[in-house]
Amino acid sequence: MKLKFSALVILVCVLLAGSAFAEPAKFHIGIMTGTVSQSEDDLRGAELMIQKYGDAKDGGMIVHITYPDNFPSEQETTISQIVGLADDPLMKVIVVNQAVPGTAEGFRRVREKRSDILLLAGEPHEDPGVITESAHIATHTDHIGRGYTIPLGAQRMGAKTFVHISFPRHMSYETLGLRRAIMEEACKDLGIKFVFETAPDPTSDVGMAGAQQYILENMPAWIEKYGKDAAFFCTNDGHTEPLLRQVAALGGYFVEADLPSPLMGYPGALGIDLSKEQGDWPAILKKVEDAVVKAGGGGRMGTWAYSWGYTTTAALAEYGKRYVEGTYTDKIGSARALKEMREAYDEFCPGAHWGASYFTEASTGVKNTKFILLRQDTYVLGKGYLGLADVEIPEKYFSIRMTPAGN
Amino acid sequence: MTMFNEYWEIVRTFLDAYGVSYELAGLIVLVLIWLLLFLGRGLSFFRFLMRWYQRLIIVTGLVALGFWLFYVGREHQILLDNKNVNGLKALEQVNVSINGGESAELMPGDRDMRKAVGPEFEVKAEILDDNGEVVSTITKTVKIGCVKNMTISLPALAAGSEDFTLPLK
Amino acid sequence: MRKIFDIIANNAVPAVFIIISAFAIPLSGYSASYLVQELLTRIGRNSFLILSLLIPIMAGMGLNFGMVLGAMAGQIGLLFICDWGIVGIPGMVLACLIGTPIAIVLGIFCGHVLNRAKGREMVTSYILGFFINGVYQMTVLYLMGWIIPITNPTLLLSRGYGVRNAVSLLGIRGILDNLIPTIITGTQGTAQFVNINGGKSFIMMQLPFLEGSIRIPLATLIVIALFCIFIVWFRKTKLGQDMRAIGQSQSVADSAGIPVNRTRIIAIVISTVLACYGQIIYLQNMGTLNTYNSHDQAGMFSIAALLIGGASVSKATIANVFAGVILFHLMFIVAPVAGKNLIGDAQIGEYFRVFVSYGIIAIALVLHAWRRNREREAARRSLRGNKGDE
Amino acid sequence: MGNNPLLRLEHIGKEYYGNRVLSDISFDINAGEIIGLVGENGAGKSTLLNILFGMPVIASTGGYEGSIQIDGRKVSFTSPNQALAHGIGMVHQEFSLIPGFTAAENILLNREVLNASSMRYIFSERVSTLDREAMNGRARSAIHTLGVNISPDMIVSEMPVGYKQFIEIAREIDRKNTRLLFLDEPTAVLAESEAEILITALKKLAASGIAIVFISHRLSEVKELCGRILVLRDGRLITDQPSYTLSTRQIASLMVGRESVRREETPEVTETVSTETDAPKKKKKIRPALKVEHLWVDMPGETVRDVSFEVMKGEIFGIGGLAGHGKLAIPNGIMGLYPAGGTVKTFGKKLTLNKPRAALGKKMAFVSEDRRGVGLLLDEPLDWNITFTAMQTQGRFLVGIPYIFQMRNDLAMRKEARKFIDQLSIKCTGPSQKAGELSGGNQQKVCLAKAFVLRPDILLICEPTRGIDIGAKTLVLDTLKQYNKENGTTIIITSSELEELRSVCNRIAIVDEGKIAGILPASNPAEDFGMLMMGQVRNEEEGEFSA
Repeated sequence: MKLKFSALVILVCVLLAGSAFAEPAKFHIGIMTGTVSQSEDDLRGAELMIQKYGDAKDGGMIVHITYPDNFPSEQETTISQIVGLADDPLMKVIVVNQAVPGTAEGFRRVREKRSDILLLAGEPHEDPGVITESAHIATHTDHIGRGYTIPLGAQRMGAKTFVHISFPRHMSYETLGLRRAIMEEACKDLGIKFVFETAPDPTSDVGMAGAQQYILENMPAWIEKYGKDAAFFCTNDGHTEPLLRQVAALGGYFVEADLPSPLMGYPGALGIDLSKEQGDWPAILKKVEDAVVKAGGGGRMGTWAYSWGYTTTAALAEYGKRYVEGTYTDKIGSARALKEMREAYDEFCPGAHWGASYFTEASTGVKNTKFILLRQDTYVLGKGYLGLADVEIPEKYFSIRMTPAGN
Repeated sequence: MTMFNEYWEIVRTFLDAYGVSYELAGLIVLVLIWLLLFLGRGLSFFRFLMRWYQRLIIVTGLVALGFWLFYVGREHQILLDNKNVNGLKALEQVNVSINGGESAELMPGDRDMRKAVGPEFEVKAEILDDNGEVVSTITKTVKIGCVKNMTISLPALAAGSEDFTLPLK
Repeated sequence: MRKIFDIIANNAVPAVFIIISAFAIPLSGYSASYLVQELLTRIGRNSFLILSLLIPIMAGMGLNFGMVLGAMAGQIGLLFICDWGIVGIPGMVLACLIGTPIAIVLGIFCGHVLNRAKGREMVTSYILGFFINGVYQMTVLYLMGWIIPITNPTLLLSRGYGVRNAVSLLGIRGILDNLIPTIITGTQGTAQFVNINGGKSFIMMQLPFLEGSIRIPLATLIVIALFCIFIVWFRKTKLGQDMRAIGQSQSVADSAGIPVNRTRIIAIVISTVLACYGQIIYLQNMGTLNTYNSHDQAGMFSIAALLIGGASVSKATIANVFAGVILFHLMFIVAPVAGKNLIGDAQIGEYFRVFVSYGIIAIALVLHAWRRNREREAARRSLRGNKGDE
Repeated sequence: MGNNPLLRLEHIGKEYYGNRVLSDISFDINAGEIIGLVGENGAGKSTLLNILFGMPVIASTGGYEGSIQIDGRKVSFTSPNQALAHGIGMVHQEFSLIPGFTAAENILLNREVLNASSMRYIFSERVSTLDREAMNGRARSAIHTLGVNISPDMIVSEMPVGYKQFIEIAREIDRKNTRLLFLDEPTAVLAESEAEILITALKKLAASGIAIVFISHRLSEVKELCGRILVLRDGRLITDQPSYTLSTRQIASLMVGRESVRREETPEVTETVSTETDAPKKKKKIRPALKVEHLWVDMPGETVRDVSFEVMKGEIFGIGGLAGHGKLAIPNGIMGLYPAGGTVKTFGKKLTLNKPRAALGKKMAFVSEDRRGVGLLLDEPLDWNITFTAMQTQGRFLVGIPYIFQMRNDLAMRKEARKFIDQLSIKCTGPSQKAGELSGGNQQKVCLAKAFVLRPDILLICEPTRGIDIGAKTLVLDTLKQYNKENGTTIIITSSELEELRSVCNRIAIVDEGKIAGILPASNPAEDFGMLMMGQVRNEEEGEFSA
């Protein structure tokens, strides 16, 4: 039903766009995202760009394709889809969000064939060193910076204890494990008690329902144990929903989710119907905020005002467009480029601000100027922005190493 | 005989790199021989001998091939260093290329890295003066063997010293 | 009449694919040179893996997921050469040398297990693949860098043990494909290629009617051709003859004194070793080793391609392999865009691809079962005497 | 060799789990001799062959008694390969040929001629390629020895059945050291002319010094080919004498046993012959209860190809024959349990085949030979078992409104069950006992009860007494007789025990090789039936037996 509806909306948009862009675009921007079932926000970002610049089919600028739902195993399809975009002679920019495995190789092949195409990767799954060998710029959520800003946000909200909920599989991921280590260190520096709690992995035999049940049942005990001034953080999207519900009901703080967005957890946890507001982020935020305040969580629960995936798709495409049109002329990797990327992100997030920094390889200390880390200011529902975007991350956190899993 | 020595050298670096003692390596070879004998059971003596013999040759050949591939296919990181060492002053500007690849431009105090494949490589350094004119060009073939990384001190190389890998002896 | 029907029925699966492709290709709007290029790449990439399935099928072990074990062995070989920094052709050959004994051991293990599960090889080997996958993941995630010496920091997780999720294989990327650089080009595109190869010489052919240009992975194709020759030769050997005999009737082969179990194990070992090489060739083309997933679909996709090429559980030829690679991957290339252009929504394209591709695999299996039933019926009809023809 | 015979058996005996199948078998075979070995099913022929051929089944069931000597030296084989090494070849009853292979490939299976290969030491001889030329040459000469003309390149699956048999034999001949050849039913699948060629070929082989043991049910062939004939019955060697001293009829009676002779002598039986042969003639005016025309049934291992017969109302009709010749397929096919074709009419109305429900709807009931698999719901109580089919097909034992809401009528079910338990004296604790807990004989009675509940017009019963002790046997058979008498039900019994059929049936049809060999009144002497089973009628005495 929902699918049909959105298809209809798009059809109307396309028709409108077709009439609006009577003169064919001089160049094309290819956007590859996941599908609704994998990453809806990414896809909505692409739809926004189609609305804005038109579908290439109707003389517009945007060519939108999707990568397979089963992307870890179907790398071949991802690669050939990306290379297929370069088959269009007008193609000048290719944006892949999220840059699933295979993107680096797809980009390499595009480069071999068409060195004139600007290649941009959002949220790469491949290692920074690997993806930036072929992509011109990659943007990633700032897992290092957020390792510091999330505890900082907790502190600013008034928390005394920081509870990190995860499980061994996630902790063996480089980014998640490293962020945990940084959080632990940051808590120590900020004078907050750091606690690690294990919850079942939803992909294990207990399943999603079992994992969520576990959170629901354990929250009262945790609140009891750590007090009402404890901030909770979990790495799994499935855990987020029950966690939010219990935080709203029982007390405690929630700074932001692992992948923060007003849509992350809140609609499910508080039963908010957002079908009318689709794509209108300020309206979504307003509605979520009202619901949270009504549920008694005002001032204690935060999020990013705009979805990361949505903004990334749009911002990278916008950046690419400006680059090709010559608005942005600086060499990629320069200090200006960082600023310009931040501008492109801010463009789609009126009201919110983004902090951006380059990625530093922990083992060698080398700064990678093609890999940009971004974090949005945390918006506390019922209270306002925390002003975390412009916080300078102390240098020491960049050299923290990941600690072995589970302890 | 030199051939043999060279191989022994490779094997030794390999064993050393992984901290495998020579006794253990010998034991592994014995086990391999036993395995060959074991596989040949139930055959007449002549055929058994032939099989044993030929299999031994094949397996030895494959192992030797493996070591040889390791030797010729290894990629080394060559760090090019233009800093003051042992009283030698860093060069004003030097353009260095390895095996005719993309050249690196080094100012005093710079360090850059290039990759080379195989047991030896050719380093070509163009030494420039203040005006950007090429003063001299040094071309040298360096034996690196199986060592993974090597740092070349360009001032030492320019001075014509035979001992130009860092740390200097 | 019946004969024509038989021909269609026996080739139903490829026929369905050809028909769907015939609709999808114009819909996708891809240029001919892109399609040909992609297909050539995929032939080079996948056919070796699929060819490794032929020998167990010959030995009557059905479509077999034992090859997944070989793929894992190949990946372990690649991890080692990445760690040591061996690049180029020596790197690939060394990876094969390291992978071979691992593949042999896994193959022997798999063979023993399958000998205990005769007649249910497909499912057993599928599950066995999961089991070995667990062992593989444990090895790679915990033992490597801890017990097994891996030292390269670009390979290891920064915690000191365990291999990263994605390992870049730049050292051997495309090394076989570009060993003998060959390009077919139309009027355009020549200049770019000259640029890429950095002045190195390459074989170039010019076809005036072609738009754009196509790189041919000539060396890979030569290796695959050699492999095909190997299979043809192998069929002529005593061992191949024994496998064919076992494939048709185990009991008869057994009573003739052919060591059935041993021969079956040999078939699996050959298959895993070849799959090991196949995976190395596959990954040198892909350029990235997805440490925990690359082997996942190797078995499934190879089997699907083989079925689509018109093979059956008991009979598969080299021609089936190539027909399968072309048809299956053509579908994979054109279906997403064709779906998108047909319906107008990008994600519908992806669903369309999944629906069409996997739907057709399902149809292939159903048609295959149906065909086997028909064959059985036909065999029975001969028993029924002249009165039984109705 | 000296004076020693090629093969000498001394006091061979064998027991399977306390069940004696062979006792005290002794005979010699000399080089170049052809010996015929005949006996009914279960006479012990296959066990003897298994012993001689070193089949693992013998060793795993406790070995055998007595000794086997080859060339005067005692041997004991534990695997067929050892027997092969001693020059004993065997052509099995089932083809052991690979269908997709050519004649040459099959003849030289695992003895292929190989090209020398440089890699044979590294791996093994198995990586050498095949020398097709040489293989075809050898195959051709082996086939030639048999006096037939088959191309070595012909694919076995495309051959007529007869050819396959020749290929099997050629394979044994090609073995260089073969001195003794066992042929198990080699002519069963051959056309007459092919059989003749084979017999000629075998004679030629024997002349070259190979001893042959020929096992067949075709007595005329045995008599024509063999110099000596051995008859086995119930695990004993009944006779060992030159073939010219025996007539086929004598051989048949030796095989079937003594009682048949007794029957022939008793005069009362001849009386019954006249009355019972008259009976069907009278009834021919009314429509037959069951008329079967050109029936084929595809039942694995029991295929029948073309069967036609008629059964009169109220008759007890027997179907006999050797195992594997198709007798079981006839009732199973009529009831629709296996794919079947042809026409079957019950009381003049055509029956839809391949639909068990259609047969049940025509008031036919079936008692399967597979009691535990098809016949009974082992985990359900007796009343359930007895009334289940009736409930399902006839809607009995139900209360409520048909098609809308119906319930089991437990009371009626129990009552009915109790009635049959009494009638058939089923030994059980009551109608609620589980069927699986009963003994074989009582289970069989439950099966009968289940069929009787349907009040069938035609009752088909397969192997009613298989696996039942003697007391229960007579009881079951008497029940059938009584039921037939009281209700006038037409009963068709299929059984491998000829004596049993003769004791209850009016007429008996003998199935041989998927066809009806003949239909005789039950009162005919047993050896007539024996002759039918051995495939004699078609050749010699067709006119005499066809009724």
